[in-house]
Amino acid sequence: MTSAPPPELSPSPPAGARPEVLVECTEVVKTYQTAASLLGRRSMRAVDGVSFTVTAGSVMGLVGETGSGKSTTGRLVLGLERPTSGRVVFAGQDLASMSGGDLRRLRRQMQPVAQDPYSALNGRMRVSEILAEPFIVHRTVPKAQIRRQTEELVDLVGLPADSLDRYPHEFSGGQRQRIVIARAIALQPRLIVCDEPLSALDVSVQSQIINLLRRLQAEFSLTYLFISHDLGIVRLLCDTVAVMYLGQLMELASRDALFDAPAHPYTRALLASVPVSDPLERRSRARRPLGGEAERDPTTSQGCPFQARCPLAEEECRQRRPEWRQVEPGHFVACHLAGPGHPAA
Amino acid sequence: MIPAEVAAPLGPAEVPAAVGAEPGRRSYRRVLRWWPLAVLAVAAFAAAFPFVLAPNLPDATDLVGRLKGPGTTVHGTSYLLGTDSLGRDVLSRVIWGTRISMTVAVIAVVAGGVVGSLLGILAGSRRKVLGGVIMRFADMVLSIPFFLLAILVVAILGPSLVNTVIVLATVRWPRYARVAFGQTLEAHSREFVKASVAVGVGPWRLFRRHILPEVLPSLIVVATLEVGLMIIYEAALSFIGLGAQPPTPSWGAMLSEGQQYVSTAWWIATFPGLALFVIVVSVNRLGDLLRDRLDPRQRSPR
Amino acid sequence: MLHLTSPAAADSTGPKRRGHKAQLVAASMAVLVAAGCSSSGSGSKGASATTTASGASSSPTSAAAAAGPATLTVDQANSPATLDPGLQYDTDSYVVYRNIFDQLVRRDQKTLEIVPWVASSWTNPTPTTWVFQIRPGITFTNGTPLTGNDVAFSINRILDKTLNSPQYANFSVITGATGTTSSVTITTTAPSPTLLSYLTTLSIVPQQYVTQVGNQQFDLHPIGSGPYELSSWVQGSQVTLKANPTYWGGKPPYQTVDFRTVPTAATRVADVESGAADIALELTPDNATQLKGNSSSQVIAQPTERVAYLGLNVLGSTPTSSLDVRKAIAYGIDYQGLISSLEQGYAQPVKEVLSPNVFGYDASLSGYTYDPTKAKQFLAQSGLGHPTLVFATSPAYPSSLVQAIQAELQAVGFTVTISTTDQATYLKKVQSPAHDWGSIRYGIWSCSCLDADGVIYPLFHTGSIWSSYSNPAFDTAVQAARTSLDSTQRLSDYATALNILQQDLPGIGLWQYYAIDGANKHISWTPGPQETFFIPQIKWVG
Amino acid sequence: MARYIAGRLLQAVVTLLGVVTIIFFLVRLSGDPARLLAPQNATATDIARIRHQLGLDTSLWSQYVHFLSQALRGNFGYSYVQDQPAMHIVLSRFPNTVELAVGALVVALGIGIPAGILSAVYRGRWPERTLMPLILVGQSMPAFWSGILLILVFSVRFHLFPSSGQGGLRALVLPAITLGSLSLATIARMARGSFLEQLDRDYVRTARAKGASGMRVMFGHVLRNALLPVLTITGLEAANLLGGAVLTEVIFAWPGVGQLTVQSVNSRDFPVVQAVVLLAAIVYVAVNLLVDLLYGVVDPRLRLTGAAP
Amino acid sequence: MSQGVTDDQVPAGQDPVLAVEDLSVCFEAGRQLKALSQVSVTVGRAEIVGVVGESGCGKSLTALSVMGLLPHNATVTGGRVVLEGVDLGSLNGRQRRDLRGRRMSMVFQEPMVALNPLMRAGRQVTEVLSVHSLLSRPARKERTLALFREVGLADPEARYRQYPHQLSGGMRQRVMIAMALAAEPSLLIADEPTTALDPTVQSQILQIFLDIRDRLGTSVLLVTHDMGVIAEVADRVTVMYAGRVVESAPVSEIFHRPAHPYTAGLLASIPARNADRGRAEDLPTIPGRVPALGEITAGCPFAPRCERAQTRCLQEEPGLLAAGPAHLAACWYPLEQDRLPAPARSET
Repeated sequence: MTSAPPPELSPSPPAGARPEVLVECTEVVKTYQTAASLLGRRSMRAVDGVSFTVTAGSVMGLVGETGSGKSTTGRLVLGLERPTSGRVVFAGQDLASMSGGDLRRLRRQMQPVAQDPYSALNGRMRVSEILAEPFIVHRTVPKAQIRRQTEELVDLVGLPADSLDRYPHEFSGGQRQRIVIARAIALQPRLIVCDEPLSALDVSVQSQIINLLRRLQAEFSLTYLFISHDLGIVRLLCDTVAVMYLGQLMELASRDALFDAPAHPYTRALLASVPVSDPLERRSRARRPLGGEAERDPTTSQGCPFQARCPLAEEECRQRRPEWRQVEPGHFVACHLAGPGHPAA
Repeated sequence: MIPAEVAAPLGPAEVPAAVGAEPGRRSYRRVLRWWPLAVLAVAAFAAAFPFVLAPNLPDATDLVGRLKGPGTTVHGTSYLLGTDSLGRDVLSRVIWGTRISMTVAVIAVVAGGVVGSLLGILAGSRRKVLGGVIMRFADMVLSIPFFLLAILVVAILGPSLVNTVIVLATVRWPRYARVAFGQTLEAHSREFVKASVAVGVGPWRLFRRHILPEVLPSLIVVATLEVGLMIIYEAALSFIGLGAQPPTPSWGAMLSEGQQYVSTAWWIATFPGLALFVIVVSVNRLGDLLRDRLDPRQRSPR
Repeated sequence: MLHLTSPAAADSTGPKRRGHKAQLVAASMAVLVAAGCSSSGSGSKGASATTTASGASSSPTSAAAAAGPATLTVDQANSPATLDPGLQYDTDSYVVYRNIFDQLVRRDQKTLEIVPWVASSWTNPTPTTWVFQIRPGITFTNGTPLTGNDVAFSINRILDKTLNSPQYANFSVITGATGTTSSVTITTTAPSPTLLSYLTTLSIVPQQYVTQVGNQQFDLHPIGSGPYELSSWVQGSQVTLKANPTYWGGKPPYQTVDFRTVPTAATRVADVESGAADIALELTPDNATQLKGNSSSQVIAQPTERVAYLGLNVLGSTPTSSLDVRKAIAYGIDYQGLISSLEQGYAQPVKEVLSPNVFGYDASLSGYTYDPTKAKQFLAQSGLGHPTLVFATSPAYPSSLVQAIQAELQAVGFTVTISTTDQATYLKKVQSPAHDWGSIRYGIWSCSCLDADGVIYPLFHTGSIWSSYSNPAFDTAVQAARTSLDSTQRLSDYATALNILQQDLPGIGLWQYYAIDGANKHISWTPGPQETFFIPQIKWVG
Repeated sequence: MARYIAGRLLQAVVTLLGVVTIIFFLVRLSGDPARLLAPQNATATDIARIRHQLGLDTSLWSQYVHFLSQALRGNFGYSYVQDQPAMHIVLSRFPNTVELAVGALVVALGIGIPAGILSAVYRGRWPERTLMPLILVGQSMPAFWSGILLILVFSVRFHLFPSSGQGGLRALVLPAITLGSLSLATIARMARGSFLEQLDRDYVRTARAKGASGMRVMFGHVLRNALLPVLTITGLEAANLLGGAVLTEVIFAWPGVGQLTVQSVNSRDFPVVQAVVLLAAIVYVAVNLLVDLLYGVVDPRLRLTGAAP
Repeated sequence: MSQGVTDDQVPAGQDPVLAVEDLSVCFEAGRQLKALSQVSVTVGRAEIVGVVGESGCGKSLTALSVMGLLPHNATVTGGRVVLEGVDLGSLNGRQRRDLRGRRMSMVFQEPMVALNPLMRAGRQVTEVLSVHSLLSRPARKERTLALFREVGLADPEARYRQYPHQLSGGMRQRVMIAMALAAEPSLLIADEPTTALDPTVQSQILQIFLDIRDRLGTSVLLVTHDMGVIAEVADRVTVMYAGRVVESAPVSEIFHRPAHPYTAGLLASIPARNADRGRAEDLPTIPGRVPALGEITAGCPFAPRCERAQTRCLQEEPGLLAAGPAHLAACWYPLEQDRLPAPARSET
C-alpha cells in the first residue's frame, strides 16, 4: 500500500505479507541536451537523482509544478526514455539493460494514460481498431475473440457497445479518456502511469474518471503512478505521495502524513497555495503566498533547489544539497531543516 | 486598408464543436471548387488516348501548309489551332504533348516521392545517426539550385525523355524527404504514437498503421504541387534543348520552337503554353484543395 | 573564312559559319543572287599574280559614311569566346576581333579578287615561297609600328602547337614565316593554290606586346591596328569597341560599336524591330519574313559560299553503307520544296556539295532531284526493307529542317531516328574514327577560301576527321588539285572528284546557303559571300 | 552566440564540401575532358599530354584530393572554351545575375507582401478573391512562356521596354517581372498564411483590448511577427533565384550566370558549369546562414540576453 | 425577469460599473448557433464577480462581448452592455475602442501568447498609455515602473527592458495585469487568469486581484472554471451552463445554499471537497456531458442530465427566478434551502 526506497525502510504493510516492489528507481538522472539554438547547446537535468519505489497494488502520487521533472520521471518508469544514470527496475528487471524486443514485451505490463485525450487516440482508426491493437501486437488473444475482448473493454470503462465502430472525434473529452484507459488496461498491465489524466477535463467529468480509475484499480489490483499538479485529486486517489521540485524529490510520505504533517517547507507552501474549497475558509486563513517561481538557476546548482524561495533557507541550504533521509518511517524528505529538532518540523 | 476591427479568435474550447452541414444552397459551390479534377480528368484522358482526341498525327508534316493560323484548312485537313513551322497540326501536338508532360511528371513525382518519402521517414524514425546522414545529404542536394543541378545532370547523361524523368526524380527527392522527415518527427511526438509504442507495437506496424497515415497527407499535397512543378520543369528542359527531342511533341519543345514565331505565328507558342498553364493551374489548385482537406494545419488561400 | 568551334560553329575545320548570318546590304534579293552566281569560280585564281595596292579597292576611307549615330548596336547569337585571333575563329569572335586587327590581304567585295591590305603587294618567286611587302606607316594602337615581323609572328604562333590554335589546319601547309621591317616571307611544304585565300583570315597581332604581356593578358586586353579598339568587354554579354582615331584607313564611321549577345533569334528580331539594335546577325528565313513586314527595318540576305549538305555515313555499320540506300535518300528529299517552304526562298539549288560561287563548282553535273518513286525503288532494291536511319544532329542546327527531312525520308519508307546531343559531343561523335555516329547528318560548310579544296577535301578525303567515306580515286584527284597552281588542271581534277562523289554519294548537296541578317532601315551594307563584318563598310543613310 | 555562429559556419562548410564532392563525381561521369579540350585534329599523344596536364592520368581518388585542395584555394579549374579560370568567368557574370535577382526580389516582395497582407486581412472578401487566383496564375505561368508574352506585348507591340539585354532600370523591368512572378506567389502565400496565423494569435486580442486601432494592431504588432517566416522564405527564394534565372536570362538575353550555364552546357564546358553550381550552392548556404543570423537580430527570442526560463 | 436582475443584485444606492443585460450572441457557421442566450451579469464598484462554468458554457464569450472583442464569426443578436452608465451598443467603433484599455481592460489566460513576443515588456505597458494619449512619454515609463512594483515584479527596471520570453509565467501574468491597470480602468475582466499557472504562482496572482480591488477600488469580472478560485476571491458568483446564466448569488450562498441542481452537482464533484470520503465510495458526479452548441433542444438545457427533471423541464426553459435574497436561479424546481448540503469540509 505504500512505497519508499530501500524497501526495508518501508512502513509495515497493512496485512502481514511483505508487499512486492513493482518499480524501483535508484538515483535516476535524466539529462537533456537542449536543441541547438542561438543560445548554444546546454544540458538540463530534467530529473536529478531521484530514488523511490512503488509497491504493487498501491497508488503513488507524484506532484510538482511545471518543470519539476514529474512527467519525465513517468516516461523513465515506462522505459520510454533511458536514464542518463541510475537504474529503473520494473518487476525485478533493469529496463536499461534490456533489448528492444524484451522491452517491448515488458511494456505489456506497464501502460501510460496521458493528459490529452484528444491527441492520445489515432484519429484515423476506429475505436475497435485502437483497442484491438494491443491484442494484435502481442497475439494474446485469438483473432476471432478480439472483437469480444474489445466489447468487454468498452463495457468495462462505461462506454456503450456501439462506441467500437465510431471514430475518436465523435467522442467528448471524458469519453475519449475512457477509451485511453480501456486501451491501457487491455493487456492487463500491472502498472499504469497516469500523467495528468484529468487536467484537460471539466470538473464534472473529472470525478467520473476518478471513479473509473478507482474502480479499475480495485478490480484488477493495478498499481498507479499518478502524476498531477492537483493536490486535491492526489489526496483523493493516492496512498503515497512524492513531491518533486526542479528535478529533485523534496518529500515522500504516505498521503496522510504528507497532507497532515508535511515536513518540507516546499510541500507546506504547495499545500498552502491550494485554493480553499469554501469561501468561509478564506476569511479564517491568513494568506501569505510563497514568493517567486520555480526557476532553474545554473549559478547555484550545488545547494538545495528550493533555497531561493524558501522562507527558512540558511547558509547550509545554499552550500550543500540536502541528502534524502527518512524522518519518520516511510516519510522521506530532502531538507537540512526538516526532521526532529529542526525548525521546519 | 485595414479594417478597424481586426477579428479576434476563439479558443478551441469556445468554437462550436458540431458545425452542421452548410445549407444546400451552397453545396453546388463546394462541388465547383473541385473543377481542377475535371480538367485533370480530361488531361488524363488525353494522355491515355491521344489518338482518340487528336484529329491528326502529331508528326505529320505538310511544308506547304506550314505556319497557318487557327482554323485554316490545307489540303482538305483543317487545323483548328493552326500549324507549326513544319505544317504539323498544333492541336494534335498539344494533345499528344499531354501524354509526354503527364507521364514525365507523374513518373518523376512517384519515383522521387517514394524514394524521398521512405528516406525521410527512415530518417525521422532513426534520427540519431542514420537520420542525420540522410538529412545532411538531402541538405547538400537542396543547397544546389534545383534547375542548375538538373541541367548539370542532363548535360552529363545526355538529353532524352527518359533522362529527364531520371533527373527530375533524383534531383527532387530531398523535397519529399524533408517533408516526410518533419512529419515523421511530429508523428513520433504524438501521444497516440507513444501510446502505441507503449502497447508494444513494433516498428513495421508503427510505420504502417500510425506513421504513414500521419505522414501521407502532407506528402500527397506536396506531391501534387510537385506534379505542377515537374510539368513546368520538363517543359523548361525541353525549352533549352535538354529535354524531349524532336519530333516528340513536348510542350516545352513546342514553346521553344514557337518562341521564334511568336510575332508571326503566335499560335505555335500560345497553345502549348496555354495547355501547360491550364494543367499546372489545375494541379496547383488541386494541391491547395487537398491541403485544405488533408493537411488543415497549413490552410491555403481559396 | 570564318571558323568556328563554338556551338554555333557547326562542323568545319575549314572556316565556315553556321546558322544564319550575313552581311551585304541587299538592295534587292534578285540582284544579290545574280551577283553571287556570277562570281563563282573567281575565288583564288591569279594566285601567282603580282598585285599592287593602288587599283584595288575599297579603301576604308570610302566607308566612312554619312552622319550616323555615335553608337552602332549589333546583336549576335553568342558571345565571343576570345578576342585573341590566334585562339578562335568562331563566327562570334571573328565578327568582333576582325575590326580590332588588320588583315594581311583581303578580298574585294565585288570582284572577290584578293587585294592588298596590310600587304601592299606580293610575289611568288618559287611555287613554295611567297614574299609580301608591308605597307609602311601602320601602327598598333599602343603606338608600335606594324612590321613584317609582326606578320611572321602572327603566323608562327598559330603554327606553334602549344597554342592549340584551332586555325592550325588552315595554315598547316606553311613551314614557316620570317619577317623584316618591310616584308614577310612565307614558305610552304608544297605549292598551295589556296594560301592567299587562307591568308585573308589572318589577323595581325603585335609581336612585342604579345610576348611582353603573355597570351592570357593579350586575350583580355587585345591591341591591334584595326579601325576599332577594345573599349570594354563584359564577358558573355557585351563587347564595346571604340573608334581608333589614328587608324591608317581613315576615320571609322561610328564612335562606338556595341556587340551584344542575344541567343534567342526572336529576341534579336524584336530588338531590331523595336530599335534596340541596329543590326541583328544570324536570323532564320522565318525571321526574315517577319522582319520584312516591319517598316522600320530591313532584311539583309545574301548568298554565301556556304553549302548546306547531308553527310552520309558510308563506312559505319549503318544502312547508308548501301549505295542503294544513299540513292534512295538522295531521291527522297524534296529540295525545291524545302527551299521554298523552310528556307523561304533564301537558298539556291546546287548539284553537288559545293556552292556555285566556289572555284571548282561543276555546273554540268546532273545532281539529284526529288523523285519519291525512284527513292522507293532504290530502297526496295537495297533489300533492307524499312531500315532505320539515325540522324545525328545538335541544337546548333535548325531542328525544323532536320525534322522535315526526317518526315520526307519516312514518307519514302525509312524509319528515321533523330539523335540530338550538344554540339561538343556531336562534333566528337562525328569525328570519331569509329564512324559510329549514325547514318545522316546535316551541315553547312564553307572554307572561307572560295575553293573546292576547302570543302570536299576535308569532307570526303580518306581519313579526314569529317569524312566517313574512302575512295582512292577521289583522294588522288583532290590531292592533285590541292598542290597545283594551274587552275585549268585543278578544275579538271575537281570535275573528276565531283563525278566520283555523284556516283558514290557520301554526301548530298542541298543548296547554297544564304546569310540573313536584320538591320535598321538606315543601314546600308553589302556583306560579300564570305560574310565579312567590317564596320567601316557599314554605312548609315538617310 | 559566437559558439552558435561557429557551429553554423562549420555546418555550412560541411554542406559545401558535400556539394563539391557530389559535383566532382557527377562531372567525372561525363566522360574524358581531355578529348573535349583537345583540338579537333589532335593526335593520341596530344590527348595524352592534355590528360597529363590536367592530372587525369592519376587515380580518381587522387584527382579528388587534388580537386578539393585546389577548390579550397579558390581554384575551380580552367574553362575548356575560354582560357581563363572557370570561377573567374562565372564571377564576371555574377553581378548581372545579382542585379536581375534583386530586381525580381523587389517585384516579389513589393507586390507579394502587400498582396499577402491584403488577402489575409480581407479574408473571404473581394481583395482575397481577386488576389489569390492571380497569384495562382502567376505561380503556374512558366517563365519561358510569360517572358515571351511580355516581350510580345510590351516590347514588340508597345515599345515600352527593351526586349532584351541589360542596361538601366527599363531593361530590368520585364526580366525582373518574369523571374519574380514565381517567388511573388510563394511570398504572397507565405505572407498571407503568416498574417492569418498571427491575426489569430492572442497578443493581437491583447492589443485590441488595450484600445489600439486596427492600423496600430496591424503595423505595431502583427507586421513584425508575421514577417519573420517571410524572412526565411525570402532568403530561400533569393538563393533560388540564381538557379531560376536560367530561363529568364536565356529569353531576355540577360548576360548573367544562367545564360552562361546554358552556353557552357552546350559546349560541355564542365569546369564552368561546375563553378556555376558551386557558386550557387555557396550563395544558397551563405544566404541561409545570413537569414539565420538575421533572425537573431529580428527575433529577441533567439538572442542571448539573460536566461530564459 | 431579467429586468429586475440589476436591482436585485447590486447593493442599493450604487450604480453598477458593468451591467450586461439579456445579452445574446450567435455564431455564424453555416447556420446560426446561439452561443449566449439572454445572459445578464452585473458588477458593482470594487466588487469581484466570478463567472464560473465548464468549457463551452459561454463564460469567455461573455467577457469578450463586454470588451467588444468577439470573434469575427460571432455577432451580438440581442441585449446590451452598459459600462458606467454608457450603453456600449450605442457607440461607434472608435468610441468603443477608446473605452477599451482605459475604462475596461482584460487579462487573458495564457500570458505567454497574450503578450507580443517581439515587444519589450515595458513598451507593451506604455502602449496602453500612448494609445489613449495619457501622460507624457517619460511619465509613461515612470508609471509603468510603478505599476510593475505594484503587481509585485522585482527589479522593475530590468523587467521593463525584457522580452516576454525572458520572463517566467508568473511574471508575464503580472505584466499583463500591469498593462490592464495602466489606464486605471474601473473594470478589469480576467479570463481564466491563473489556469496556466502553477499553484504557488496562482495564489500570488489571486492575491493581486484582491489587492487592487481593495486598494484601487477596481471592479473585477473573473471568468474561471475553478470553483477553488471562486471560493478564494469572488464576492458574487454567476454560474453559466450552455450559454445561459443558471444561477447568480453571493459567493457564500452559492457554496452553501445552491439553488440550481447543476451548481450543486458541480460543487459536489470537486475532488477537494471529497477528500475525506472513503476510498471505496464513488465521488458524486453529474452524469452525461455538456451539450454542444448545436445540441441544445427545447426546455431546460440541463434537464437531460438532471436527476430532478420533470416533464416541464423538458418542454419549457426556465428564466432566472428569485431563490432568496440577491439569489437567482434558472430552475423550475430549485433545491429547497433546507435540503442544501452543509459546507463540505471544515478547516484542518
